Amino acid sequence: MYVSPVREPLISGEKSYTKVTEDIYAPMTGKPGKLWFGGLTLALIALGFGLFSIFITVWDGIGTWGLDRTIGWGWGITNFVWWVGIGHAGTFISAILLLFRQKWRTSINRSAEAMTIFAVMCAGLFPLIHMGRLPLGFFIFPYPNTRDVWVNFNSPLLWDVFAISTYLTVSLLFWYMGLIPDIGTIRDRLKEGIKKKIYWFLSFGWTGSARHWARHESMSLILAGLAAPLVLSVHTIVSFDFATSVIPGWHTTIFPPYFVSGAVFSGFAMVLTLMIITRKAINLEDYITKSHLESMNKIIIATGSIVGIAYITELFIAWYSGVVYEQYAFVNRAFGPYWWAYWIMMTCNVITPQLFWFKKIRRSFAATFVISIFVNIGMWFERFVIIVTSLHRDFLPSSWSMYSPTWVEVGIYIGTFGLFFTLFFLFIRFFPVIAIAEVKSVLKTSTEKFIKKGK
Amino acid sequence: MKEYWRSLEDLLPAEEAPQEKKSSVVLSDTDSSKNTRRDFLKYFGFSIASAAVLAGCERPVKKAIPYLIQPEEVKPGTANYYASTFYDGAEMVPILVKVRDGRPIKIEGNDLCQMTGGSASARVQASLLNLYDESRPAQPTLDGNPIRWEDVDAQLTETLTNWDASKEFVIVTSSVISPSTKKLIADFIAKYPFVVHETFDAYSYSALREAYKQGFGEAILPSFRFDKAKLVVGFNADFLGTWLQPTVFGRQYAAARKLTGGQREMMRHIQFEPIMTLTGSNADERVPMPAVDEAYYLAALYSELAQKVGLSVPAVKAPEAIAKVADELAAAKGQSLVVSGTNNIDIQTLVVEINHLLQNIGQTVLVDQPVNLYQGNDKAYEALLTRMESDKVGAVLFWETNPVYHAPLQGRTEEAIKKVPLRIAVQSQQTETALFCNYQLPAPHFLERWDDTELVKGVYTLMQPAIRPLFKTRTAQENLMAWAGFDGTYYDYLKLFWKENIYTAELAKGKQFETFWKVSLRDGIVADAGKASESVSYIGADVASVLKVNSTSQSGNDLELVLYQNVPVGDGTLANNPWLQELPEPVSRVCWDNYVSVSPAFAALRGWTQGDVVEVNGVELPVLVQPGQGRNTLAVAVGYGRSNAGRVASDLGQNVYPFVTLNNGHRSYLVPKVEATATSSTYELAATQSHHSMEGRALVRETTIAEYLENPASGNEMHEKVEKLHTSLYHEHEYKGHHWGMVIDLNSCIGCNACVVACSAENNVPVVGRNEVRRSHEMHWIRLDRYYSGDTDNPEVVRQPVMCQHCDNAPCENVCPVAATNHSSEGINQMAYNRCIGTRYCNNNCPYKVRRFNWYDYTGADTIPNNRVDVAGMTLDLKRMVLNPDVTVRAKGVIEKCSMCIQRIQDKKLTAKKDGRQLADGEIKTACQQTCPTDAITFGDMNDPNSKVSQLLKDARQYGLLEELHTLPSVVYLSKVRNKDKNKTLS
Amino acid sequence: MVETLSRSHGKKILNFFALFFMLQFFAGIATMHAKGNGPEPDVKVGERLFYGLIPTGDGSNSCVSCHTMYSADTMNWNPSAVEMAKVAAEMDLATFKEHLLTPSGAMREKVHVKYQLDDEQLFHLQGYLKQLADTGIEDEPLSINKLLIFLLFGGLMTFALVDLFFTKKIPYKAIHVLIIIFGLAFQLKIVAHETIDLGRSEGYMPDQPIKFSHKVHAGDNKIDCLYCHSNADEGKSAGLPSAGLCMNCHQVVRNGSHSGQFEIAKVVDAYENNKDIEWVRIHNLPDHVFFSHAQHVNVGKRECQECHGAVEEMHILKQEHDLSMGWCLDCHKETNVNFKGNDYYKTFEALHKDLAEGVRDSIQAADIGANDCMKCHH
Amino acid sequence: MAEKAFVSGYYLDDKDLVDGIKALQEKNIEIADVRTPFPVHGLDKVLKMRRSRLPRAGFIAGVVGAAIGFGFQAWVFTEAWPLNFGGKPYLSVPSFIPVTFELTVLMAAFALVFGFLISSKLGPGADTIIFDEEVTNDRFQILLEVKGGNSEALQSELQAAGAEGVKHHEV
Repeated sequence: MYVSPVREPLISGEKSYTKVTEDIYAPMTGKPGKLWFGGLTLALIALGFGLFSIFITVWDGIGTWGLDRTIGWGWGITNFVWWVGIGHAGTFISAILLLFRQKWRTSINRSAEAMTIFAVMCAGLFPLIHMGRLPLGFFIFPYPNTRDVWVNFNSPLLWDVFAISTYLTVSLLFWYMGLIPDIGTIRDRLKEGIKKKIYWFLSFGWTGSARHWARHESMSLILAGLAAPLVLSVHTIVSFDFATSVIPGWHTTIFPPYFVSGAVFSGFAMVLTLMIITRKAINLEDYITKSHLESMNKIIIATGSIVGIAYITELFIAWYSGVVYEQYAFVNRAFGPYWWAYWIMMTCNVITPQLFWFKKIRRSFAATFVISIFVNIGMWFERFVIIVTSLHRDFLPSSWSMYSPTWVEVGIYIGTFGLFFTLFFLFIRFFPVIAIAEVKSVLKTSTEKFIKKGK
Repeated sequence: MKEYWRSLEDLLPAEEAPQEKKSSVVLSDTDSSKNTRRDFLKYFGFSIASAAVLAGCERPVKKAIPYLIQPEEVKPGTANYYASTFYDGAEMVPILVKVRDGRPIKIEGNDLCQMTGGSASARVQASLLNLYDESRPAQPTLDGNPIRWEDVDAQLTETLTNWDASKEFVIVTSSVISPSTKKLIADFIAKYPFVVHETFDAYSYSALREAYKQGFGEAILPSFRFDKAKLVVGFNADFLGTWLQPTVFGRQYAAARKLTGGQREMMRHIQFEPIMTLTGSNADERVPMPAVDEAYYLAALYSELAQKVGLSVPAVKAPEAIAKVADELAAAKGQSLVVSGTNNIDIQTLVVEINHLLQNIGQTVLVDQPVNLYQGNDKAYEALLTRMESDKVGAVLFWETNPVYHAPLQGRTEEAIKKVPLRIAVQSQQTETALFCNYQLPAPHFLERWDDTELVKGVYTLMQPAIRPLFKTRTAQENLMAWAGFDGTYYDYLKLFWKENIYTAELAKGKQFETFWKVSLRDGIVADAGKASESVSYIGADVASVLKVNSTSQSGNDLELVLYQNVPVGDGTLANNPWLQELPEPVSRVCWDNYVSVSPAFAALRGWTQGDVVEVNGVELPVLVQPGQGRNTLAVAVGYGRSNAGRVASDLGQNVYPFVTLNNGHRSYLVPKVEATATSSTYELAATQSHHSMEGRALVRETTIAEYLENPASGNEMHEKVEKLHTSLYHEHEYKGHHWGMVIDLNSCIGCNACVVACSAENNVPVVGRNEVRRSHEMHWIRLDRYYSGDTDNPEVVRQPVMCQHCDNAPCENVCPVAATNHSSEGINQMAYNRCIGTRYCNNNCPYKVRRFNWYDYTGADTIPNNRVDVAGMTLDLKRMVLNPDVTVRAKGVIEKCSMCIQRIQDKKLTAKKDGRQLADGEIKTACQQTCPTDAITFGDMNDPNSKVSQLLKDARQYGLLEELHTLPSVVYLSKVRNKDKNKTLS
Repeated sequence: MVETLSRSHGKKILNFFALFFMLQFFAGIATMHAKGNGPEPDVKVGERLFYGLIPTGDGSNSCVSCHTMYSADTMNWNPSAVEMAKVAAEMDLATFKEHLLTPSGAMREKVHVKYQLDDEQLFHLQGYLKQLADTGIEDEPLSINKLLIFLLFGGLMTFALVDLFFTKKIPYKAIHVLIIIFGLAFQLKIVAHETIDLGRSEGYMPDQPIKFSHKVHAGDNKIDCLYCHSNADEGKSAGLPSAGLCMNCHQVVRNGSHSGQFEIAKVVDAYENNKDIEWVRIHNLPDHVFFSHAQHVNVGKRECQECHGAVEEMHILKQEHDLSMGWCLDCHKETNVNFKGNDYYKTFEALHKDLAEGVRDSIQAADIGANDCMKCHH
Repeated sequence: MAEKAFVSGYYLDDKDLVDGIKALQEKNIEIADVRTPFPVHGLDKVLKMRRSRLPRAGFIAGVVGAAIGFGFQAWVFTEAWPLNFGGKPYLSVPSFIPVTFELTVLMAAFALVFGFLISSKLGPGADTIIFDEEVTNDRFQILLEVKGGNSEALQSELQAAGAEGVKHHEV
């Protein structure tokens, strides 16, 4: 394949196929370090706290949250949208970048996809536990019943059910299918024993046959073709939760593209946050390099700018519409009681990513790490601003009210971090963090120096 | 129900347990000679007790227990209505009691009553819940120890028989409006001549009566006719909220101001007041007035008016507004009405004289039809205290009165009572006074007993029991009869009294007494036109001296403190009532507490904000900044801080009755000079509305009468504009049969909140308690939004009842994932609670924010144990008896909202179907509509072109709330009109 | 589901043991107590007599053959063992003997005449009956078939899965797949049925305190349903007849065609002594369902049997339909409204026009909103 | 007794592998399988593999999913129980699009993945044979089936075609 000579190598160091295998397999061997155990313990504690908070919510009622008659959704749905957004990076990287034949995705797609799945799992939790009657949650599925009642296909929340579950399923399939060859690799590195049996089982009997590869590639490509619109649809549908409503600040036609770019924006930021730590922690500096960083940061600039334009468009349209409710909603965002949330959002989402125009910054791991965290904070506040500040002062001033979360809501949020990191820690321990086969396939063209073993 | 009876028996001591213990459900009557007509009520028929829940998920076995002998009037599952009367010592309203399967579940006004027209105030309706109050005294006690009724009778009869005639035996009642009770007391006095009857009102109006005594020779309380007035000038009189007969006055007031049905004229209302009352907030023009200057303002007004008719009176320099009002009043002679709510003899004298000058006597002030309410005389009460202090009283019996709480008079009442050797309290609720009594004798709730009333001469109503007494209680009348050794029951006495005194040939119209009695009982009300009028003539008071004393303004820089009754709690008699405590005060929209309200200017001066706790003459109260309040006026509601009223009322607010002093012999609810200092603490008030401006949005649309007469659509121009812009991709759904709709006339609504209680009672709306209201978790299905506009020192007020608007294009319906809310074929926005999973999405998407979510288990309907949030005991078996069996009790985690009283719709439709006829317009009344004193709410079929709703929809004032959203609400508002003119403004 | 099933059954088993031990305990106390006061009956002998294990006379049936221990699914007109024991427990020995050996009433005469019991045996027998009256019968025997089947399938599937991936004993994978699919389907079916049954009770026919036969009353004697359930025409519930209403006939009719005097005597006793008759309710709707008999019987002119089945043929009343919401809705979709016969429906002008123009020939209940949520769920 | 026997030869570079295959093909030696650590581009053409039918399966499943999705929603709202939601028509097509789309994608994805697994005979516990564990590391392996005991000959052919190491396997 032709590679432009001006492109800098994606993978640094002298690499052979075996070296790649060894490098990526290395973190899975030996005893896990203290750091890993410590991290896992912390994550499990957070998860436990989250589970306790969920228990309180279900037992005592949603009254344990800070919501009220005016503000029906608060941290719960904010976190939901935020996690779903984060869950966009993985599939975006693997699907859309695959379609665009971006080779730099190979080093990061595996962990990004895993992150997607974990994030979607965290996200999916919130629509469930925010229900007043969780034990009757199965009502949202259109299953045949003796009541002859189906569901309301007009409801964006029902679309969400389909979108999120489809997204989770397809992402999971996509991710796992990509994992099969690499699990095979791991399996073949293991000595006889129960561990090998398990990996054998998980590898679905992968042999590396050219026929399989051909089908695998064909499947991956079409799956990517399907997943690409799916990624876009998921956050589009999440945005419908708001866009199809009548509440000023929600009732906005630009929500779908604005949400999707916001999602990719936050997803990439989260991937960066994690990858910068991970590459250091498990010595993958050669595989996740500055050029990866730069490519991702470029996407962050792009999506961040889209988000910024969307913010400004919202303001313009609110003014231009001449509708008092719309105008008030946006004035209230910027200068109402929740002005701080709005300006945190503006600073983190619109101003900070613009720093990536400087090459120095976008190629700096430290700077990127900081900015990526800023972006994640900003994107969380974006959802908070959209949900809470739109609701708290809507049409009738008589019903206006204020919202602040209770420890239960905070606890559940912390719990989702616990879940996310528990899964992530397990993932980096038991599965290859980088797609071995895919990296090998681009090794010749993208490596600083390719060495052939044995010759 | 079965469990309920059992638990009650457990409450009672063993020897007092009902003898019907074995038969827990069907209570048989063993003594048939004492049968009364209401006896069937003891048959708790067709009770379905769910018993023995089996292990795991298995279905419980339910028992169905039929009557042994079924009373013919009782049809299982069908409600009966019994006419009765509400009277709590203050307001009197003829009522209908809805009884389902032996349980009273709702109070409605009796529509045969000309004065109330079937309406009832919030307090009247809520009094039902006091019946099921677990804090009610249930057992006679002597010095704190349970005692049997037989022993009480034996002891007291002996005491009375061996009485030392040099001492008085005083019976202190609230105003007795029952002719038969009056006669009984007279009979009792005849038997025991040392007995003295004194009247004590919880809230005093004695200056008003005395003013009429000075002016007309008799201490009467005239009938006021606001509906006959073209101009009403109120001075510190909350006649729509608490003053005298608010339900009656509210109805008259609205009738004189309605612009529907072709009426083109509208009464004008001017209010001078130190605090923002419900009445003041409805006024066309409102002038803040220092409370200490009320006498001066009235003196000035009198002087102006007197000069106009050429009387020579000492001149009083009038404030500008008074001079203008005097001109207006002079122009409306005989068609105006001046009232004052202050218990001050000078003020009331001036008001009587002003009305006389204006020739209103006989027009809007009917002195020949005196009202029997509020007969108490503070001077007589003081005299009683003096006699008690000087050991002239040997015994005192407090008959449903609570002077220790209502008139402590700096501890004088308490000390005087302690000097009386024998102290008896007959009470249906716990009182502070009873704590000082030897005998505490429980009395039945008014829904458990017989009585009658005579409000105005010749207008009689009956009070009849709607349930057998829940506790071992006995009425005060029966106590007297037992102690005097009279035969029979009070029912017999009452009936005989009616036979001898009320049953006349004209009334009988040829009917035998028994028939007449039954008809009277059925109707609940008997009007004897023959007895209607009394003649009194004007003699005139010494106005000149009054004018002299009050000829200058008294207001300076001192802070004055106004003590007032608020609409929900009133004088505090019914304070132990969760429905009333949860009811937001209509002006401040705060519930569950009292507070000190201050003017915005004063708050700014002192740097106080809402919730700062301040100390007012030693009492610590949170601040509420109240626009429209007098600059140096502080105000606190009475009726709070009950120390012995029961579970709900305890720990609510502070008692400010101790500030009440005697002024010229009358209890004065004004403290002319107080000190207020800030403290470091804060206290969060439970307010249901935190934002008070409409933000320039066209929510409540209003105009003035002049503009309205020119263009009926004035102020509502937006409606036509919006209608023109409406287009839709979709065809509207066709409603083939009924299409229910509601019209709310904002010009009629006075914001009395009666609808809120009606709705709560009808629809089992949960009570959530103070802390939940603070968190904006209140559950009321209907609320009265109140907005201020204009000057904060004297704002204009508008209010708007908002409930589910039943939009035909309802935003909430689209978003429910499980189809729990959708549109019925009759245009109702339906909510299937049992399908709801509680995503609250519908609530978010409701532009009107009328949906309510069950945040916790408020009603005990949840399956998870030990997680109730129930501060008011609403999940107790006893209080659950008030639940309407026709409405699902909602579980934790579901959304609920106004259903347009679907159960009432279904009921009336079924009646029509059974009769094989079309449904008549007006046959179905929603609970809010039924109780509305001002008929502001009209419900009906919009598909029927002749229905009242359809007619009102043609009114140019009609508009939908947020109609620009094209939600097509089925609830339609008629814009508000103020009787205000540029040329006529006072300021 | 497995968990719930096993839990509830586990509880039952526990209950069973608890009851068993309590029985032993009380029996022990009773024995000890009786020892102080002269002769005490040998309950075991009494029980044997009752079950006919000790001969009670030539050609005589055992007591239990008529006075059964368990409820039957066809009407057994004789008083059940417990009911009878309660009566016997009240009697002194002489009365008991008289009742047993020289009975009145045709049926009893015919059967009891063959009994030959001496006084001691009677003493023991009554002793047993007294004990039975005190303790009653333990719960019905456990039915764990479904759970067993469920677990069996679970085991089979686990085996198939293990074999499919690890042991690989069965050569054809189709067999694994078939086992798993079939097992899963069957398990799902059990779960679905059990779950649906949580709220449904089709076929429910509990024992009633009085062996009242609708067949005798409504079938044989042709008493109109509305004579007793008169409220069905007027109100929401059909209502149960008061004992007073029963007495309209049973003042005179004291001898039942099947049950003799025993059952009717219970009604008379309740009426005369102010005792409640605690019927077991059969047709139950959840609390959030508001059903009006008047709407269906009076306005809709439905026959009682449409919902309640052929009651006039039932000795033991049984719930014929599942009373599920789907069942309601389906009927509403098919049932014609008496559109021209009732003036109320004049309100539906558009539909009348359709009828007149022949656009449609009938109006079904669902067309005029019978299936609106809030018609039944207020 | 072995049922089948194979000869394998491995390369360390994909180019060498392709060259080797071409060399073998010139000699009309049937290649049983080629196993590589990553997908080697162009191999499908060299091996003249049939174009995968997976896209077709995915497409059909997607169409079925769309039909089921839309059809079911339409049936529920017009036939099963037409309900009035917010004044929308019963058959409110725009509302049905998201669910239809999601079902399309879901069904297609399932078809693709399961199609892939079934056609490749892969799956949990699939009993495939690994001839050389280094294949998943860095070896590119050619497998030739031994038909009629000419193992030695095939081994030498492989060596001739540039294989780094040659081995005989029996199954």
